[in-house]
Amino acid sequence: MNFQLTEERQMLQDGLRRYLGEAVTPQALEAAQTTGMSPDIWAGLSEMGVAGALFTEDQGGFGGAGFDLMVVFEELGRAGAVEPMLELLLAGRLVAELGDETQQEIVAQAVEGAVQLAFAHGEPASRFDLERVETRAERSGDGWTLTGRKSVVVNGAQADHIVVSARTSGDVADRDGISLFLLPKGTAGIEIRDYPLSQGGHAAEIVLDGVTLPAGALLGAEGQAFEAIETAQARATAAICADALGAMETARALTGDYLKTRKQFGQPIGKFQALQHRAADMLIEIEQARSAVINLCGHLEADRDTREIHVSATKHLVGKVARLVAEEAIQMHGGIGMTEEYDLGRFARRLSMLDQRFGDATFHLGRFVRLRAA
Amino acid sequence: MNFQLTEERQMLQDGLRRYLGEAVTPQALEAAQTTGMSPDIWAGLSEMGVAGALFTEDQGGFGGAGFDLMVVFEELGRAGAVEPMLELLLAGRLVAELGDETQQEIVAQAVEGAVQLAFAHGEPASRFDLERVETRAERSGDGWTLTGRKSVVVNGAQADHIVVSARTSGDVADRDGISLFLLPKGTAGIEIRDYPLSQGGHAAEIVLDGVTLPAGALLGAEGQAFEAIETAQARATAAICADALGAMETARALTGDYLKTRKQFGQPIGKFQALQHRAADMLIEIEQARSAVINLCGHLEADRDTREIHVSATKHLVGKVARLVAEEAIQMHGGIGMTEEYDLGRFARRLSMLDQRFGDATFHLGRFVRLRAA
Amino acid sequence: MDLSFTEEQKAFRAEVRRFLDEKLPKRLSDKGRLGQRLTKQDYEEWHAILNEKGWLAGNWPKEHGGAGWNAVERHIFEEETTAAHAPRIVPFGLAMLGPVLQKFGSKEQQDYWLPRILNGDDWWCQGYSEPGAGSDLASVKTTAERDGDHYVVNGQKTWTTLGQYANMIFCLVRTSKEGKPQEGISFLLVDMNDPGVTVRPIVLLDGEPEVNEVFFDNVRVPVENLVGEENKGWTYAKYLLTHERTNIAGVGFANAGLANLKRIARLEQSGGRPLIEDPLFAAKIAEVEISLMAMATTNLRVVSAAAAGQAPGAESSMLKVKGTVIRQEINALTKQAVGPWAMPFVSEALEAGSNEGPVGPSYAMSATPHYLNNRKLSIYGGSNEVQKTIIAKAILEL
Amino acid sequence: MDLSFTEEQKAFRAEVRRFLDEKLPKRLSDKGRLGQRLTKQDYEEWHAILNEKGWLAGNWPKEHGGAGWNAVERHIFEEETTAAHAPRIVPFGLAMLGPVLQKFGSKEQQDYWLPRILNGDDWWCQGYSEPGAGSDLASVKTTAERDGDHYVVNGQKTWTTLGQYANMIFCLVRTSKEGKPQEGISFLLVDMNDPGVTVRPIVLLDGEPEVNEVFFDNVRVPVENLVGEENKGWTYAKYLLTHERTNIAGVGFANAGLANLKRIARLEQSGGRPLIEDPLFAAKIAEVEISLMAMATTNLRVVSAAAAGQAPGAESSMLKVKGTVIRQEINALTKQAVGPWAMPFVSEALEAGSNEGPVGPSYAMSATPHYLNNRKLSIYGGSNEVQKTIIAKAILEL
Repeated sequence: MNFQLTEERQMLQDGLRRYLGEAVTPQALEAAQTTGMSPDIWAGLSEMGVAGALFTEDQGGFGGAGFDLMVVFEELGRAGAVEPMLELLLAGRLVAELGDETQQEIVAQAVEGAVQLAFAHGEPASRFDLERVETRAERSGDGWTLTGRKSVVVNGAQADHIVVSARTSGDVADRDGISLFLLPKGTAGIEIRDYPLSQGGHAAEIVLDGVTLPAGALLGAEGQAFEAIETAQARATAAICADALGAMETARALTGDYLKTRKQFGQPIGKFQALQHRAADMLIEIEQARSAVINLCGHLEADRDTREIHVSATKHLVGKVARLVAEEAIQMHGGIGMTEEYDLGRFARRLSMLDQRFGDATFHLGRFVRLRAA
Repeated sequence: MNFQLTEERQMLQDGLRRYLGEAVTPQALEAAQTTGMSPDIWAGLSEMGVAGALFTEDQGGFGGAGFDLMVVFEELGRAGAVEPMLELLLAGRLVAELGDETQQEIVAQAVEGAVQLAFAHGEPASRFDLERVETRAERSGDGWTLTGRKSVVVNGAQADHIVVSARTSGDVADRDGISLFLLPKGTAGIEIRDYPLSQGGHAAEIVLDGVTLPAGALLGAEGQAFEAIETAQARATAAICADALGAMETARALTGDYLKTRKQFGQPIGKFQALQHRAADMLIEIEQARSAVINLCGHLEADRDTREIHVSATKHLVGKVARLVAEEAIQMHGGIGMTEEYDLGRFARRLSMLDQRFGDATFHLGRFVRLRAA
Repeated sequence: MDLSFTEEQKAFRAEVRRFLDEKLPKRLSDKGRLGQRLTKQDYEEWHAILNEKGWLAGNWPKEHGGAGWNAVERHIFEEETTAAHAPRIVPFGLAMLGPVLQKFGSKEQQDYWLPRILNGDDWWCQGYSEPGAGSDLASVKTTAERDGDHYVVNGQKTWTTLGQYANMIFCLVRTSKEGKPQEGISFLLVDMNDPGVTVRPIVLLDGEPEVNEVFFDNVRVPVENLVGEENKGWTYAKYLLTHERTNIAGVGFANAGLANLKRIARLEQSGGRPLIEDPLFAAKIAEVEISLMAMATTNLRVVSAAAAGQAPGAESSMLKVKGTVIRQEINALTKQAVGPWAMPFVSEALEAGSNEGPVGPSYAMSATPHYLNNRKLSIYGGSNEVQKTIIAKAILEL
Repeated sequence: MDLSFTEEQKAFRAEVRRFLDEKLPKRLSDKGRLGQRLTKQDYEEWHAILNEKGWLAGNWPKEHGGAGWNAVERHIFEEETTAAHAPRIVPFGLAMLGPVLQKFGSKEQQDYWLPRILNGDDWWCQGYSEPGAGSDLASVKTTAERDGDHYVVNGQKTWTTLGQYANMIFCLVRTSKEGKPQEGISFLLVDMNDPGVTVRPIVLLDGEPEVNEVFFDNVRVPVENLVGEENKGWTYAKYLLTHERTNIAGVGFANAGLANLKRIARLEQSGGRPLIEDPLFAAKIAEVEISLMAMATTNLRVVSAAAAGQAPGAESSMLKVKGTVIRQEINALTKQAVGPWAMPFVSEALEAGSNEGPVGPSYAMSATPHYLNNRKLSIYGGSNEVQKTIIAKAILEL
């Protein structure tokens, strides 16, 4: 048992923290608002080889384990960076695991940070149901025709390649019959509406109106993609929870500073015992969240049931704590905590959107119960 | 709209508060431990005519409405009296509503406080399911034979008459087919185990081993008792919630006094802001509980669905608040709050047992959802 | 004890409902229902409709052109207008300044300003808070120095809601530095078109410039704009704060929010069923509904005591805390109910008639902005922390 | 990062489990499982069994007859013994006094007292708290005045757990009134059979006389029973409190309690189905289980740092708070799970072999007493309020 970071990961953490601490400026964030990311920061992250930490050595990276993800995403969250690294992880690993030799070329580019990716899986009616896929892919000649709609596809308009899920057989909510396809940017028949997100970054509504794809666009075995999708989402859940953990650390640091400096009724408000105890509660819960993220990251390679129990336990707990931290940080700041000008705002918004991706705290509590009963 | 007590109720409240404030002494409580109640206090309450407030004028009383119950039981709870007034309400009203002329004689005695009653409905496997009755009553000759077991029958060993539910037809969980019987004390074939309760008072396990009853023991129509039982429980829920409200008021008064007098680290602990805010939260929640009790008492005569929605809403809310108040009162007292010698203990225990009768907060939350969806 | 309304009250409710049916423009109620932005003109239009009926100033006495309603009637009016998604009545002139002028203003001030409020000639805003003061309102730093028949005002106010629409601001200013902080405060009416007044918007978490900073740089204010006596402004400010407290529980908003939440939870699907059938989500809705049922009765208890002439004391602090917590929980559950649709932030879609439609169902677009914006509920009007301290001291005597 | 135990640690766990299989008397584990009372003899029997194996004093170094385990090994031992429902090791001599004597006691004191602790010759209790002092331990009022080669002790201690079984008590006494309150405190060992010592039981909410008041009336204590230097007792007391903190999270107790809760929820029926299938009750169990999963890892993080030689700081305050809250929630849910069976209070039924059986299923009888008794968890050992203040000051530097 060992809770120390390896030397490599420690270096990655230190480097990332240093770099992002300087790079994520108001200007960079402003630039990212219209395009979904800052090209400078993306280039900077690429230069550091951060993408490599998301992939295993077999895949051409130097990491890929749960604790690699934890290090990277905690720092992105801590700095409040909006660059689409999570999408690279989600889509990139799917390609790495399922792709043929040609498709694998994208992985090599991804490891270099040279391409941007997106994973178009959610649909208008799917909410958090991973198996609910109404988009259909039908064989047409040698290739495929895709018809359907994908919703809130983060980085969808910016991605060089999009991994799209579509049903090749089965009923709308069957686990069997879901297939993945790899679409390059600009494929004909795709209609994209790009828009900003509350937490920063961009997403897109994607309409697939009879999109014709060659046979080589199929990613992995036909109709057998569910397991890979679930695994990808488990990894992404670990990543987004680590991201939230980093954002919470920043929110609590800002709050701690504020409590020490802001005076009211003649003394720093941090001297008021009620706020002291609430700040202590916040800290205790953040440590709980850290342990939950460790639990999930440490079980990403475990058998499916164990892994998924930790997915739901962690997403539930971190979701609850993220809400507590965002709301308490704002409340302890008072009015200033609600303004766009003060730095807390973007972290609070980021934390408040954690529940909206990959299932909220209530959803995962119910799922945990079902997994335990199974 | 009017939230003032009528003059009569105000007088009843004042009188009860004055009387119980003096009568519920450590000696009276000590005496009640072995017998389940203090005969002196029971006599005192009878003298005041308190039982009359539980019955309508038609029934020979002078009250019987929700707000009459609220006044009586809030004061019993405030003083922490253990006398079985709730059982008189439960069983007495059933007899008053369903009984024939002979049976009604008991009501007259009850209004005078001259008899003690009990309602034997719960069974080892019924938990909070009102319709789950496994005890069976079979016709034998002109009369009936009862066989089964009744559990945690409050005041069962002390009662002069017990209203017993038994199934005369239907399956174990059917609403139809439940009948009520009136058993006088000492009926042959009843085996009673008497024991004390955590909240004070006594209850009994009752084994009915082929108890033979005359035809006249049937109370109301055969097989049609469920509606009356549900109504009786709605009234009892209002009463026990009012009782809890009174106990909370005492717990908070004791806590308020303690916070003002107890010094630590050189000042009264009530000067510590964290405790101030928690005491304020306690107060806010007690006001919520008071409003919930008012809501239920004001809707006891409404149509069944409206009434039952308020039953579940109120029992849920008061159950949650009772736990909060009991635990916070103990915590703010520290060690002394946990001792038998200090007065808080019996109120905390009383509050902690609220959830165990007529359904706990979780049960009623689920029931509220089902009632709303219906 | 009697939980039902009297026949008169029921008739009044029916009259309000009929009026809303007839007179509330659908264009305005649609905006309310969808959570779209209301313009200055929208508010003015609704004020004018109410004023025509004599219902704009429910809490003003009839001699000043108000409706002269008691607390229960005001409560009924608020319930019905909120349920109908009518625009709220902008409170600064009507609920705040009006009562102060009626109680402490000169005859001339009353005759001049009160009709202008009713007629919409002025849009007032509130100059109470200052940077760094938070809930400590008595620490006023903005100064007003007497110079002939003018005061010269210098300083800064903040959190001025809808200050961008206002032409007039009522301010707490410091006219003396002697004695306790409360003693040297005066209550002054300032024309925002006067030279030296600058308004700077503050963008909040939801991206909206709802509040403002207001700067005063040697602004010359005629002495007749002083309300009451010099250095007695704290008394008037406290009186105003008490009046602001009517409807502090926000029961109407909470009821409307809960109805909206349930509607969304019936429309959203999870695991192939309506979200409202998910036992855990349904339980969360039920918990807040049960809380609200109790709080609504607490509110009626206070309202009913107020209608009988009792001044609400620390009870209104309890209502403030519980009321805001309930509304915030409803906001949080609504955000939760719309699932991933809470993420898109398309500001233009909140504008009625915009070319840019919402992403996803229209009921989803305001969930996140409302959740974020209403974090203010527990902060402003005396933070919930301040309210708890009041409760502890006033009721528990700690 | 690596969440798995090493091969050595796994082997150690297996050895502990084997030992428990073989040596833990079923009579004792049955009592633990059913929540029945343990007698003084029960504890002594189990201590003797452990002592024979050399495992009684896991935290003592080997030279003093301890097992010399590091924090991880102690953690494993605690997990396994709790899961097996073994009696707890009574901490006063072993976990508290022992380390103090080893660090600050004289050679003579170590040679005399330490073997007696291991052999069960003495039953120690703790004389720290005094009436009215609460968490303010430094406000010691019990005095010890030097009189020749004796101290004369006068005063009162309270909350003395299992003092009714003890023949020895270690006390904080005031030997000087000069300087800060912390400066005049000494650490004294008192024979409870000496004239002038009186023990009075305090009955707690659950009806059990678990704690006591101990009165000292001119008790003459030989000076060789002073530990360390006169007036330096505060240092030793603080050292002791740190040592008391091992296993402060109570993960083992929580795990055993959770398993018991689930077992009960499978057996109890509600609406014709096992209670555990009620979605809302199942969710409550799941919430506390998820909390516990995280807290167990926080605990391992601290344990693992301690095994690597880092002294736990305010982290143990976090574990104290979260650990006690989790255990109390499990107690509350267990009381809830048994439904109406939580009401009967048949004290005799908690006595193994009593003629008076429990009312209802045997798993139900200890639910209420445990719930009530464990309200102490958030009060003693430094109340959770004190812990939060420590966290705020030590970590947040407020």
